[in-house]
Amino acid sequence: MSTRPGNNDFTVKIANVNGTGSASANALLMKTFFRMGIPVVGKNYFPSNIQGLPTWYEIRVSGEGYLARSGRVDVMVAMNAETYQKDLEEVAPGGYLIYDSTWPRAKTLHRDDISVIGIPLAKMCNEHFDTARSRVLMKNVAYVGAIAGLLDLDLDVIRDSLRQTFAAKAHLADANQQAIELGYNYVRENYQCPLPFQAIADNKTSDHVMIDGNTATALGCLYAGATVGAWYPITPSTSVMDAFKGFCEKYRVDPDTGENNYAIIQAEDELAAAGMVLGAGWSGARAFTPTSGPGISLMNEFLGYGYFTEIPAVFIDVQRCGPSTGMPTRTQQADVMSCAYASHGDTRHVLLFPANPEECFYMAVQAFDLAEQLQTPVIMLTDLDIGMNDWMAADFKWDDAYKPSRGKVLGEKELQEIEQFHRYLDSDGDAIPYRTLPGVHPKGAYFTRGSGHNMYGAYTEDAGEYQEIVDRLRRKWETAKCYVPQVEQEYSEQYRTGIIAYGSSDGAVREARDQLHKAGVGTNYLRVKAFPFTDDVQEFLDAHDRIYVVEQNRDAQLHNLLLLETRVSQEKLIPILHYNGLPINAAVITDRISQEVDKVVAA
Amino acid sequence: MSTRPGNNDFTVKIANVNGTGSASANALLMKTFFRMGIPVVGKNYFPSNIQGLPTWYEIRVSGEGYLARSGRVDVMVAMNAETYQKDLEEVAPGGYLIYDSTWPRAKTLHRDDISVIGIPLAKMCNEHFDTARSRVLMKNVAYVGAIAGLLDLDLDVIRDSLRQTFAAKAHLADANQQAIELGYNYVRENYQCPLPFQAIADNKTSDHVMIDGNTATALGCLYAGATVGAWYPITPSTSVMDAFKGFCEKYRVDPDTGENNYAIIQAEDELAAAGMVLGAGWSGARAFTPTSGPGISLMNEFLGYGYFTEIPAVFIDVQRCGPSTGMPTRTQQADVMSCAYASHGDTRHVLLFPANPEECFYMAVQAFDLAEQLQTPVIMLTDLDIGMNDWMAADFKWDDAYKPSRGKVLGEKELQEIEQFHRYLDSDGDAIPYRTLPGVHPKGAYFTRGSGHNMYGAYTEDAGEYQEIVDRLRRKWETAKCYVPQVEQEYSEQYRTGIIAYGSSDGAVREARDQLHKAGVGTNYLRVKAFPFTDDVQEFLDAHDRIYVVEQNRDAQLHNLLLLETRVSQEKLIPILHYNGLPINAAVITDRISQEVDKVVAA
Amino acid sequence: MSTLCAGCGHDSVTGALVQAAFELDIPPHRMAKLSGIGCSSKTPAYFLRQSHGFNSVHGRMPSVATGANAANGSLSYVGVSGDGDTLSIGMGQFTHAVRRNLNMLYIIENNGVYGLTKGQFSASADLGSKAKKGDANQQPPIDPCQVVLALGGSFAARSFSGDKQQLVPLIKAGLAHRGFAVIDVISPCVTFNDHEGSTKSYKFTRDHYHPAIHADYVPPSQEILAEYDEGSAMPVELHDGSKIVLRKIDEYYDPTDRSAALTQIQQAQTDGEIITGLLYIDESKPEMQEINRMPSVPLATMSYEKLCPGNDKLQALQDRFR
Amino acid sequence: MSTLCAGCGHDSVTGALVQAAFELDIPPHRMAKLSGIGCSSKTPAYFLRQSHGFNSVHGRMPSVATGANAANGSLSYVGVSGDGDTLSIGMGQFTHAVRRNLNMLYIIENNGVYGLTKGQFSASADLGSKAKKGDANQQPPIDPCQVVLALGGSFAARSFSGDKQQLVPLIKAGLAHRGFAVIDVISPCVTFNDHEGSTKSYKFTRDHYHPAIHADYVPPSQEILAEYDEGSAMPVELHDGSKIVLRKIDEYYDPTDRSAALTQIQQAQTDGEIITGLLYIDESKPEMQEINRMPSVPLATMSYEKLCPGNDKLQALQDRFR
Ligand SMILES: Cc1ncc(C[n+]2csc(CCOP(=O)(O)OP(=O)(O)O)c2C)c(N)n1
Ligand SMILES: Cc1ncc(C[n+]2csc(CCOP(=O)(O)OP(=O)(O)O)c2C)c(N)n1
Ligand code: SF4
Ligand code: SF4
Ligand SMILES: [Mg+2]
Ligand SMILES: [Mg+2]
Repeated sequence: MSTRPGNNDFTVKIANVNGTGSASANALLMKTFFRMGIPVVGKNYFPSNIQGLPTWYEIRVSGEGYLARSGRVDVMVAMNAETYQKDLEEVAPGGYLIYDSTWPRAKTLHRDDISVIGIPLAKMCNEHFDTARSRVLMKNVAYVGAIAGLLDLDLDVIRDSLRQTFAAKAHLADANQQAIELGYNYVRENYQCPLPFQAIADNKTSDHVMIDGNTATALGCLYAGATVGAWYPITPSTSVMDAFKGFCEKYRVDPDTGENNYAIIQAEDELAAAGMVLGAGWSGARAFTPTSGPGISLMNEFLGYGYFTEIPAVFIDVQRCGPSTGMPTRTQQADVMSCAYASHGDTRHVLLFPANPEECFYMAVQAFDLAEQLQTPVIMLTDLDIGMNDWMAADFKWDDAYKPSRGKVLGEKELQEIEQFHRYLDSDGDAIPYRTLPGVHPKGAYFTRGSGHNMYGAYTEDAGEYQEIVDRLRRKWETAKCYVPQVEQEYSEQYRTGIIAYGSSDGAVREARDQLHKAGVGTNYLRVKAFPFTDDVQEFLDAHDRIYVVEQNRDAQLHNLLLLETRVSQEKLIPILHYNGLPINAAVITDRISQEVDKVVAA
Repeated sequence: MSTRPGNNDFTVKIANVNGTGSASANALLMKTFFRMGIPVVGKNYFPSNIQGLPTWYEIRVSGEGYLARSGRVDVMVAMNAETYQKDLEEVAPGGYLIYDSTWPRAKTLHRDDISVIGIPLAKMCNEHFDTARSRVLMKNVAYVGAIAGLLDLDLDVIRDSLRQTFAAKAHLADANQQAIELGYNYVRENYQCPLPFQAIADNKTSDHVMIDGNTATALGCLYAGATVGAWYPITPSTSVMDAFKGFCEKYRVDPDTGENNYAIIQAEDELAAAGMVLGAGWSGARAFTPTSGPGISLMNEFLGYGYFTEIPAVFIDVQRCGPSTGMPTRTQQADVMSCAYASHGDTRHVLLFPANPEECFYMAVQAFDLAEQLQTPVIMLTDLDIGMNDWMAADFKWDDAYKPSRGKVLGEKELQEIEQFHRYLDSDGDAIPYRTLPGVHPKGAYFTRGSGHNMYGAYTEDAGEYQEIVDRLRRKWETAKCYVPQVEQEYSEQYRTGIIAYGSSDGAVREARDQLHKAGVGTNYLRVKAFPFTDDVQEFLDAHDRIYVVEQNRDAQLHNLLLLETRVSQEKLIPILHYNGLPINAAVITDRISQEVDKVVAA
Repeated sequence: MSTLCAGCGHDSVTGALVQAAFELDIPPHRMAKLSGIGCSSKTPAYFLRQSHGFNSVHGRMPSVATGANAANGSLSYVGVSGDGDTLSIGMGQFTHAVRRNLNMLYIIENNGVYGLTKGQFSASADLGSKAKKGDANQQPPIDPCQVVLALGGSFAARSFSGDKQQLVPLIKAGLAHRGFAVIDVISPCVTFNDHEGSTKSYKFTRDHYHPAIHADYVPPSQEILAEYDEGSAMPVELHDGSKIVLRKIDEYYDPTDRSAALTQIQQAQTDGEIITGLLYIDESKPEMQEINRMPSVPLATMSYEKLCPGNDKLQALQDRFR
Repeated sequence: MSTLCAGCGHDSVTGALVQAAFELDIPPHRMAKLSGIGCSSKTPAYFLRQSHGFNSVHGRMPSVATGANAANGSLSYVGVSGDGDTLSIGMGQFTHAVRRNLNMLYIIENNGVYGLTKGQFSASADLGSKAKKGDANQQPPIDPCQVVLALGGSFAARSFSGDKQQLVPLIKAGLAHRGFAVIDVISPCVTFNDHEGSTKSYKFTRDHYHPAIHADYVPPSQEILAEYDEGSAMPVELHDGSKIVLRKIDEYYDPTDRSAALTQIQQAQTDGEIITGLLYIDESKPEMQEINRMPSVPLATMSYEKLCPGNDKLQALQDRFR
């Protein structure tokens, strides 16, 4: 289902070598579309390496506001000789390939069905810039200028951006501006500009920001009042803590004392990071640890401990492509099962599935509320696509009336008044006991242990006492269903085909539904935001004859959770799986569903 | 569904304090029944502590050969004042309670419906033995004598056992014999002997042994030719390595050189133990690590690594009561899900489910064969009940013609002949590639990595190359179905109700089926021995209207695997769950099924 | 109260802890007790019932203590661990707690074996020490005190469960010390490692016991008694104004010189001596809270208003993202 | 071939490894290369293509090497790790490999940062060393050589990726040593830790570089050349008849005295000097295979007949269970 590009509907992909400083040029290009009021998303395909390997940046300009990969490249900027052939192949018929014509192109690499635009980027930059470093960097800026010329970008917007970026260093702004003009003028002079598809200024990006999910998550943690962040660096979650640190340095340093109203601890590994957040949560701080797949595997023992001892803590899994080390710079949604039931024994964990940076922000806050209300670890699962790519998101708003839900914590006064405190008693019938914090009152003292304990918190090896606790934990799971965020639905009674998805698959599903709708195939849609599933999920399943479950893993992991945790019958659920490490695009879904619909019609 | 005791059909339970040396007395008692030709099982309920806490040993004498807990106590030997009340309550109506009448019994502790037998055990032993230690020990032996008197045990058998045990220390044999007689004579003189139910010599134990599952597992590893055992101590798996060490010292020390033809490495933790067996498996040794739940949690990362890099290794999970530290000396079958899908990303592991020590022996061997044939970690799941309790088992036999299936390993000669070796190529279409061992031939060299690799073994971040590998791994999973052990079935077309169970739940199911049959309720039975499920499982599911899945965990974990990995419809599967840490007994199953049958009949 | 074996060294350590806490008059609810898994790690269940206790997972108590301390540095933290819990499975976390100079007292009840799993050698088992069944250990021991010194830690002591005289003041000093105070307490396992041939038995320990430096804890209010003569007494001033007075038993021992202390400890090891006392102290090293400039109000109880920048700031901030 | 940054220290270490392997003439397929995760841990992918390579998970290479060595002790094992891989996540396994005296060469490509995850301080970052953005590290470094010495290890060396003259013979000595040979190679990260203020930069390392003891490897066949004069040259005989000739650059340095070596290393640390060379060697300690009395035929290739006791023995054995 590949369509032709049009105005405000095309994809530009830049092929480069990592470590050559193309990130800021690409960001400038993104920002230009955005500031022209045109919706845009940027996806970065970078290697698990620091310097010298191929890297790509893909910018999808979409007046319709589609967020997934388009699955199409209309303009390829081929800056990397090593991947030239592959990049050439990837251009959609009728598309354009820009290359640095400083050096001759290999004759063998040729296509008749696309247009090739040569620009002597290196040559021009060598002529205009002095240092080796600036020559390399300015080549990148120059291709931005060329694209500006080809797609009719607003040069004023670019100029303003540069001025803003280099506010303190006017000479850099000038140099960049010069590079822009080099590229711009060259194409304007040598090629027919603009191309048949162009950027047309619009007003669809006001009240929006460009942000990646990890930054948004960090902001959520900040606003939730999280104070203890423990972590061990791992791609693609590292920038969560980088961003959190940045925000804390800005907003959490006491102006009077210079003291830090936060603690960020770089742990020695993920086991330690997990232990730290449990220790902090037990003490009463809002604590979180961002990690990725291998970290989740290492945290298994502590996750089970947190479940059984009922300690609030927030775990953030920015999923990457597994199994094992897998492809650390590629995306997947493949940790769902291992998070849901992490750890040996009968364990189950509350999961949250934000679909975009906006939800990362709000759900991070919910994660802390849930963890404390339910007294249990909560795992928020994002992924590399959400976490590290550049998304357009509606402005984040904060309700200043928000108060953290600290759950059932007995304070000094309450403890003074009660006869005796028992940690694991279900006094309210909702299976959530009361807890106390260390240091508050002698009556609050209790002993936390991962071994068998009874409802009074005492050690036990008694079959009945033990079972009472695990049965209550199971009842607490039922309570959790009332607390977790509801699903998002688009439902019309006329359709009997449903789609279920979660997280970063959302964009592709939305686009696919539009495509299918245009092709006369109507579908309903439910997006799951949390585990355990709320009742709406069951209702949606009941209301459809066939439900496609779209996800980015090989083994149909959410599909599996649906089988296990609802009453759906297996035949109704049809997995649509995409798991090669690239973000899913709409075609995967549209093609599959329309094929099957054809089959049904043909039968 | 509690019946009355009868000849060769009763349960004796001994309540004691741990660390007081009752183990050998209890073993003597067990052995006596066994040597009299009467089937018997012994279950030990001991605390997670070394000395001073209550401990129980339960001997079920069952002419019918039932292996589960009877759920009934006919004779209670109440040697522990602290648990006296509880022990008293546990005696079945009409049963007997033996206590040490050296001290008066509390008047308040009284029951009309049982008979109480007082024996001045301490007094008699104090009179007859000199040292403090022997007085404590001989009290235990004396109650064995008393039981011998009450149940008409064969004194010659006891005498022979003692002689054999103390072959080197005649004075100990005599002292023990004397203690036996003290107890024996006291009851013979003071109480009506034998009791209405007695031990009648039989011949049902010939060609059988009394053995625990961990010893059997160790024997299996020995016979499989396992050479590297890495482990970190953890209850209830520790005795696997203890036994393996014992066997190796006996059979694996080179008589000429004194060299050890084995390596046992006590690792620093379970992560290290997992790494060691993968390193050894990669090198070509048969390697294994026994552990329990917390260890499995810690091994998650390496399990995923082994799956993705395709290294053979055997993991043995002697399951205990979870979650977290849980009750380390209580049993459960609650690690099934976490083993099946251990580690982040799309992973799945071959599991084996022995039901008793005999199968531990044979399946341990199969585990090594499977691991090498399939080039993947294999996890054998036993549990505390199988692993540490005393079971009657048919004699183990070894086929001297057995050759280890080493799977597809290219040797020196083969490597010499081939052009080039590629590690992850599916040359045979069964999704199993060839491997080579380090040190054999330069042509065999390849690079093992948990990061993305292609079929040639090279590093990749290419979407297609990566997917090729994980797709093949999924196909290998299909191949695995042809290799894993088949189910055990009892099937008759006339019944529409099936029972599925695995592992240590087998005994209770067999007994329950007999009980149900007597009550006119016919059932079929399938025992799963491995994951992935073989085709018979699907057939069995298809052939029944309702299938009870009996297991010892809260969350219905095998039931869940069936839902996920077969095409069964949910309504047909009815979990019967027992998870309080004690081994399941037949009544749990019989009561539930007959209740539901009544309901169906009533409706 | 304890469910350990009669005579277990760990129970004596419990006793010393109770006495030290009593003498220091710490309100029990201002203290937190943490441990891993093992017989030793059960200790926190046996003292100060009005303190919060945390029996974590095997070998990972330091991380929990680190998180707890980050959340609330105003409490006294006592960790009790075993040689298995600290030096085998826990080695990584232990060394990093040393490196962070986490403000807590960390007691290792060191018996050279895994008690709870029935007597396997631990990583502190000495070369040649015999197991109950006779096998001799053939790997060098990991000595937590040497590890602390090699890593640049701030407080390393060794003692013996059988010497309350020495142990109680050490515990007090450890509690008063600002930073990670490690006390390696030889604490014999009567059930699995108290036999002939074991180097962690009561007898062997008594026979080879060598106190090198005695430490007395002197509360802030109290004057140092004149009875110490200049040459051998060395007061170390603590942050709260209290003092640890070091009294040299070994004339040559200098517990403030890292290399010299290490040399002495290694020499004792070579000689088969168990050198005890406050083997090393450096009060000048900043502890974790200081390093991270943590506030005096614990993060755990800091009001949300201090933590949330509010909507206005959020709106302003987002201009960066346009 | 390498995909590291141009100028990365790790590539020089690769070069030294290639040269050492070439000079020792080890058949490549008789060598196994192992690593964890990190830029450094990619090294094994860049040399000896005809050796089996094993890029394990982060920080856990020692356990894999231990298992491999147990299965087949007849190969030469080279492990390459990073400071993060060894001293943070890998600290537990590293220390236990030292304790087992696992027979392998273990190289730490030490750059004071996590290269692959973009420049966080690692546990070997020195006190006060500055990050690229300017923050100063405030925790003491973990020095692998001190750790080896504190744990009673058998071989500790330090070198610099920029000094092939020193590094190549050290690698040869480490390969020839029977036991766990640790070489801590300062190997600057040009991308994240080569700036002013970093104590692991090329410049800082060159400026503070202090060779104390030079080691030359002399193969079994070869005579020790007379050019070393008695006082400063010290040949250490290895198990295979080869020798390591230690040449003192620092007159007072004794690489066979554990405590003295530790003292010198700590002194250098205090002085801000990077002391290098074969800092400690003890050839007398048994390595893991010896301790466990492992056979000369590798277990991995031992015939099944030698391993299976057969049915008769099984039947006899079972009498115990009746
Ligand atoms: C992850 C994990 N592995 C293993 C165990 C089993 N285990 C419990 S205590 C212990 C060793 C305890 O030794 P130590 O710390 O020396 O304490 P001690 O009992 O000697 O006082 C082990 C291995 C466990 N509880 N958890
Ligand atoms: C379990 C796990 N946690 C985190 C990571 C992410 N990670 C990869 S390399 C690395 C640090 C590497 O540092 P170092 O060992 O010093 O190597 P360098 O890159 O500096 O050479 C980290 C944290 C991982 N791969 N696995
Ligand atoms: S087994 Fe040893 S360590 Fe454990 S309680 Fe008994 S004496 Fe103490
Ligand atoms: S980031 Fe640093 S360590 Fe990694 S390759 Fe580049 S220079 Fe080397
Ligand atoms: Mg111990
Ligand atoms: Mg590094």
